[in-house]
Amino acid sequence: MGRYVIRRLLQAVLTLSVVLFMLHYLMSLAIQINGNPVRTFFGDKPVSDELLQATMEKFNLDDPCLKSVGDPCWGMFTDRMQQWSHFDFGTDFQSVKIGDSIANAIPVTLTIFAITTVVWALFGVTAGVLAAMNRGRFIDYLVRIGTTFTLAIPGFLMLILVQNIFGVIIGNWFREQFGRESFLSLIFQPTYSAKAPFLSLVIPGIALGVFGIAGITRLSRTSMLENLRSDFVRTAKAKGLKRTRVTIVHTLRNSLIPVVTVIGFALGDALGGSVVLEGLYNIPGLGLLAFNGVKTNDTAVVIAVVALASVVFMVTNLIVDLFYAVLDPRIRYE
Amino acid sequence: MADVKFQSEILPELDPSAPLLDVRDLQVEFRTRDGIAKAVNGANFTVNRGETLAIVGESGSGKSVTSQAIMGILETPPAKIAGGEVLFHGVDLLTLSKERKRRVRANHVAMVFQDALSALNPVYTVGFQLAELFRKHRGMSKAEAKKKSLELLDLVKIPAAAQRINEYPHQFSGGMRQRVMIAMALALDPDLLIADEPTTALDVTVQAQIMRLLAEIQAERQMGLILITHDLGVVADVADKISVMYAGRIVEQAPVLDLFGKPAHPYTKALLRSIPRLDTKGQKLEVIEGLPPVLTNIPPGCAFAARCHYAQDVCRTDIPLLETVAADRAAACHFSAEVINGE
Amino acid sequence: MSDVSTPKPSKQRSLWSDAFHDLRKRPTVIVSVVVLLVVFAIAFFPSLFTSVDYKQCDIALTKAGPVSGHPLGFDEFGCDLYSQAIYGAGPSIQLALMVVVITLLVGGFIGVLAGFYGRWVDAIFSRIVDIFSSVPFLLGSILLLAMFRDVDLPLISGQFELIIPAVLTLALFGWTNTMRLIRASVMEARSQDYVHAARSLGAADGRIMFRHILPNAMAPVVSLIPLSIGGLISAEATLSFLGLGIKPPSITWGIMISNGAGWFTGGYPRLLIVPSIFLIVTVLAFVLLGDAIRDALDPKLR
Amino acid sequence: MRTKRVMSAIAVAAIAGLVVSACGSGGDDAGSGSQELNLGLGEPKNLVPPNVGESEGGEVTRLVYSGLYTYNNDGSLKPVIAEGQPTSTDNKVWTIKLKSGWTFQNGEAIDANTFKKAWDYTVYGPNANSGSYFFNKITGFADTQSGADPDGDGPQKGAEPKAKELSGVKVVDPTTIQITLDTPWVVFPALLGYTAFYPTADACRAQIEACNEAPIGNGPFKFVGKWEHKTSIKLEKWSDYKGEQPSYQKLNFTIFTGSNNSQWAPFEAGSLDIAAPTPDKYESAKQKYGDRMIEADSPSTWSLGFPSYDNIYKDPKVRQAFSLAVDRQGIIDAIFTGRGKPLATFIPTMIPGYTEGTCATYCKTDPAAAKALLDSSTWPKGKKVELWINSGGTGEKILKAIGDQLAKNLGVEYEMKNIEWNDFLQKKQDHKLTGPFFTGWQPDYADSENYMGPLYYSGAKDGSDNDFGYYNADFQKLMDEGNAAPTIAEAHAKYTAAEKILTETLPVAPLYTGRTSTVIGDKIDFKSVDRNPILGGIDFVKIKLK
Repeated sequence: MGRYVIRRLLQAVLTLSVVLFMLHYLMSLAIQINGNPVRTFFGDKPVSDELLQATMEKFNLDDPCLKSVGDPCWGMFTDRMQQWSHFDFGTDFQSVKIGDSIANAIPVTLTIFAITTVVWALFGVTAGVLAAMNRGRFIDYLVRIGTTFTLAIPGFLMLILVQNIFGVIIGNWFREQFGRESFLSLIFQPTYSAKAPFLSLVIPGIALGVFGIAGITRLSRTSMLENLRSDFVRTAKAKGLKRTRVTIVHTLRNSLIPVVTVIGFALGDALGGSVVLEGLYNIPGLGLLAFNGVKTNDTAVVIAVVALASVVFMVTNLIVDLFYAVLDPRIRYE
Repeated sequence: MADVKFQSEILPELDPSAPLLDVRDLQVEFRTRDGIAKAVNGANFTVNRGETLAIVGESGSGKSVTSQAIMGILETPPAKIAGGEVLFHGVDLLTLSKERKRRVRANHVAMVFQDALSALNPVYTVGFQLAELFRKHRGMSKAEAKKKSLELLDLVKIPAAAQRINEYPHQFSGGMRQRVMIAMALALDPDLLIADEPTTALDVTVQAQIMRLLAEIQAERQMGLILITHDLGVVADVADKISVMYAGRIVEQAPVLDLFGKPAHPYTKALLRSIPRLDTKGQKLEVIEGLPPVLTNIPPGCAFAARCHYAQDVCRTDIPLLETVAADRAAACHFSAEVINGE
Repeated sequence: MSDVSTPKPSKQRSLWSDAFHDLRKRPTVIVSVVVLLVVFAIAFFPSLFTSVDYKQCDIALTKAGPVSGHPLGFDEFGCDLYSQAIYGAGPSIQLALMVVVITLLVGGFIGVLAGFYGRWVDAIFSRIVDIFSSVPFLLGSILLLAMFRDVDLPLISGQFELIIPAVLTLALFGWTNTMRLIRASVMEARSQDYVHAARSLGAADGRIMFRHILPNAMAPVVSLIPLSIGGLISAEATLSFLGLGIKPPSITWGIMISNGAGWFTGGYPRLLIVPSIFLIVTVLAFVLLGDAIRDALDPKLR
Repeated sequence: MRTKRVMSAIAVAAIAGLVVSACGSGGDDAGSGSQELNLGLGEPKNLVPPNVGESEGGEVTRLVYSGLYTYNNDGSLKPVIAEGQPTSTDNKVWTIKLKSGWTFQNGEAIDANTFKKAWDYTVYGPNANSGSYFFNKITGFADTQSGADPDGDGPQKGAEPKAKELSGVKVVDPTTIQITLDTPWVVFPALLGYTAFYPTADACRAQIEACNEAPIGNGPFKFVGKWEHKTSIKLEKWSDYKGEQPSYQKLNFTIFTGSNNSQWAPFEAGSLDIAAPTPDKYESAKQKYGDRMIEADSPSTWSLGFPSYDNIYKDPKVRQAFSLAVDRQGIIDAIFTGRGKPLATFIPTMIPGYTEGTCATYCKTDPAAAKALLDSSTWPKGKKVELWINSGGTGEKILKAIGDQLAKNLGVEYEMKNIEWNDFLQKKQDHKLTGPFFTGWQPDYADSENYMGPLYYSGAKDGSDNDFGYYNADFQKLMDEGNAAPTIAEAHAKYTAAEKILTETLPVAPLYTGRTSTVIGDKIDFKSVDRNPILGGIDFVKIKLK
């Protein structure tokens, strides 16, 4: 196990360094093609060369390699990595420490993801299990139709509708009925509110959860179905165990194994969804940070955030794999 | 031991004088896309205390479905019990409520499955799966249950049971796993044990050990034992009587020696010919030509007619009934007399 | 013992033909196939469905309701909503098909190589897959397209010029899935008897891989094709919504939704609902078809 | 500030001119009647006056800092720290008297010297302040700038500036400042209300970056804590303020960096009390909040710019044809639900120097005339029109609508070139835009000169130093004469004559002026809301909470 973890971590470090370099290269290429981003600082007023130069120096964008398209800018890369090794992630175009921006954004995004995961685990898995247990009956059809529709409605469209319907229409009704500070009013908000940071994230988090819930539900259902049909469940029944025990102890536990893996991957997809979600709800999380960074060509921000995302993604998957071994004793990582 | 159980509140209406298990005209259907498949089409047999019945037949002949119907663990739907009775000491198990059926399982009737690797839950230790029975049915504490489980593992002759009890099924060899299955089935002292192809997945040497173990335990506890198999050779030594199943029906029923000596049904005869035997070395093994009928579309008349050397026109129109052909034996063939007498 | 007597029918052939027979009978399949045929016809021959030029807009008709010849009325620019929706199908469908073909070819080829040769070939490709999959699909696509949204691609022009960047980006992050699936099934197939047989008959690696193994390893991927086309259409709409996809005056459902979203609660819900219905029905048809194929190929999961 | 920062307003606020800065909202804790006003805001770029260059930064700066003057609703100067209006006998040397007793929030006193030090800092080249631009007509400005690029091949360190101080600014006594211009300019005082002329404390300039995060102001409000980037800015009443004090205690800005319309939804949810509905929500907003909606024309103008440097667009007939082909009212009705005003001048109504109908000939819709003009021009038949814009915002919709009309009325095909703001700026300045582009202008000071001089006046005969490549000798001459005129009235007459030349030659086709519709939440005393058409926003200091 220990050796396996070390091997995986080494692989992750290798992957991460390639990802980092690719990001660096792509961002440099974007600057080489699109022009130096510091130009935007001055609006469309004429800027003296020296002013431009001073600003570029300030943001470490004065390397001449940024002028020749295709240059990998090795120097900049090694400088940045050296800086990173001291846990210094540089500053963004507003001279704000990127480390601080990320530190502020992480709890927000994590909150969303926690809610999303809870939605998947609670609603997704439950719906899948219920459908499997009632295969061919009304609940099963309901769940299957429901998941089909959530698959067919693009995420951003759903988010728009959720924002308008739950945040505005229903939310306003609650606010009229119970006042603006009431629990329901705070939950049904159309945008993130710094006053109620957790409550205003509940609906967006659920909406993001609905984004990937179909996969979880369907997997839970097929996995349950497979196990319900399995020999060991038949054995459990032959042992005269109660239905609830057969379902929960002997079927659900086994069925969760593949679901856990998929939740790991789905969280990665949700990161993409969070770019749309955070933009729409004005949530100061990692997705918005990255997207705004890309829009302004703020290299340092983009590289830091995406690298973080991929670290989180890889670590999540490692944890999922290890958890897999806990859930399924047949798996031994050597 | 049996007397104690007769006062158990699970089945107060038991009739101790009735046979341990009496299956009468059991019919099981499956609803499939292609229509209704008659998996069991009127099965009749009895098992008494201390007796071993072997049910023999090809896969798909309905033996496993019969055993699961007795256990009450058929999935309904798609399965449906279309008729018949399963009398356990005179009580029809089929008419019991779900809850009572559940409590009959393991307490009175237990089952050993074919592939122990898949029949044991891979994610729990062997100890957990054994102890579960004592804890849930007998309300024992963890420690007590573990002690009882260890005793059981010793009983089925698993070496170093104290260590192995904390291992997972995949860490056991095939034979050892099957012993665990048997231990589990015996845990609550059932009156009837059904072993569904208990040795199919095992090596020949291990097969013998497991059969011996089953026979020993059965003798010691005076249980009824139903052995389900497609392999006549396996049961020759342990069974008292044999029922042969074909396409959902019992086609022949006889004490083991009679059946081996003089089969009364052409299908039995063909089965016997396809067993490799030490004394007939060098002789070509026979293969039964053709396929068993599709269960959704069983032809009128004898289901075996299409593959039968003896078949006449009558076989294709009239279903032969299971009729007594000699003392203690019955066969369902229009020409059983000819068959029993050879040619 | 029945095993002794019954010759086993070729598993794959019966799998595919069973699946086909099974599919033909299902109403959802019939409905989705009909819908998809219509959608494809719309995407490739839009002029069959409308004679109105979608680029012919009269601002004076802004958001006007249906009139004769314009059954769905006009959008905010006074363009005919129906012809916009018809012409909006093309780019999405073309993009989705192109991405699927590329991911199948690239992912399939690499997956077969990695699965067949194993060892270092597999190790190298698996690391590459790690790299691509460590940046989530949609996030990666959004970032990459945003970075290079202004870049003119050389050598390509016309309609394709507009969708190629999105195609390449989505394919870049999409092939890993196909590769993983194919790799897994090739690994399974590699050790099977018919492969050994072919090998003992002296077949070359290439022939074994692509003539013997690949057709058998395709099943899990095939059922995913309609689903991923549906997913890609959604993804394209998302990118258009973010302003990263096709640009006006070319039209896609995503752009229509993006333009219409605000008017939903602003008094003209039609501007959002019309393109949404086109989009949802199309994706739904793909999802249903994909489900049906998966069920047919793997009946026990029904 | 002379930034054509309207474009950045599109990029950031994207409500294309309809909302300039009125994006505040009164937060009100239910029932508590708390003295707190919550406003929405885009993320500012900078909060130190010498460097503030866009509307978001300007909005906060004007609350935290006070300058010599601010603007009355008619565009005239309203003294704040200054005592009376600036005076001059020759329009070249201007004298400003100061009130005494004003201090910064850290206790530093404010006198004439404070301003001199602040302005010297602002203009000094190496300090790289975007506000330095506004001082370029003051004597000695050139000496404070770094020399030309030594090797002329792009960004390199220039020579050290000759002077550290602006020689045209003199402290006569602690309450008197004298400013000397290179040449007489009657309009000059109009600049003095702009944030670039606001004072900064010594302590602020000593640590300018820290001061950007937690400004040391001298205005009616002071910072609570720091600028929480992309999250919030919290202000509270500064009770030692010598000027007009707000009647409430706290003002919080929630910063919106997400999608552009995200302020209207929170307003509807009650967490914002002032907001502008997006165009698509305008009609429902008007129905629901009609009596609490303030509608006013904005001083920003929006135009279709032409690349006069491009051979195809060199012919004024092409530009005239394009201008005549556009249905301005149609666009306003469709995209902005009628909120806006077609522009038939280069100067909007509320700006001093406005003259009605200067562009009556070409700033209207006349498809037939347009087609005829195009046919008689040098326009290459079959040429596809490339329309350029920075991506992300309502401007894209406008440009598409324009494209549709060019297609309909002139029979030309068009293609949208939506590119990133950065790229757009660069290409525009490098004269690499190959077709008409969308352009906006928000005034830096309230005078008609500001709508022409900075945009179309050129120092080079080929117009290479303005974005349009526009040069017209008569226009240049009239502008010069206007600048040198002895009175404002005479200056405006000259400017109007110059404007007439623009309306014939059309460096841009004027399109419309925006109209803001701001809804005031019910926790605010509606009568207290005062909207300044020059600053384009609501005076938050005057707002009274119920």
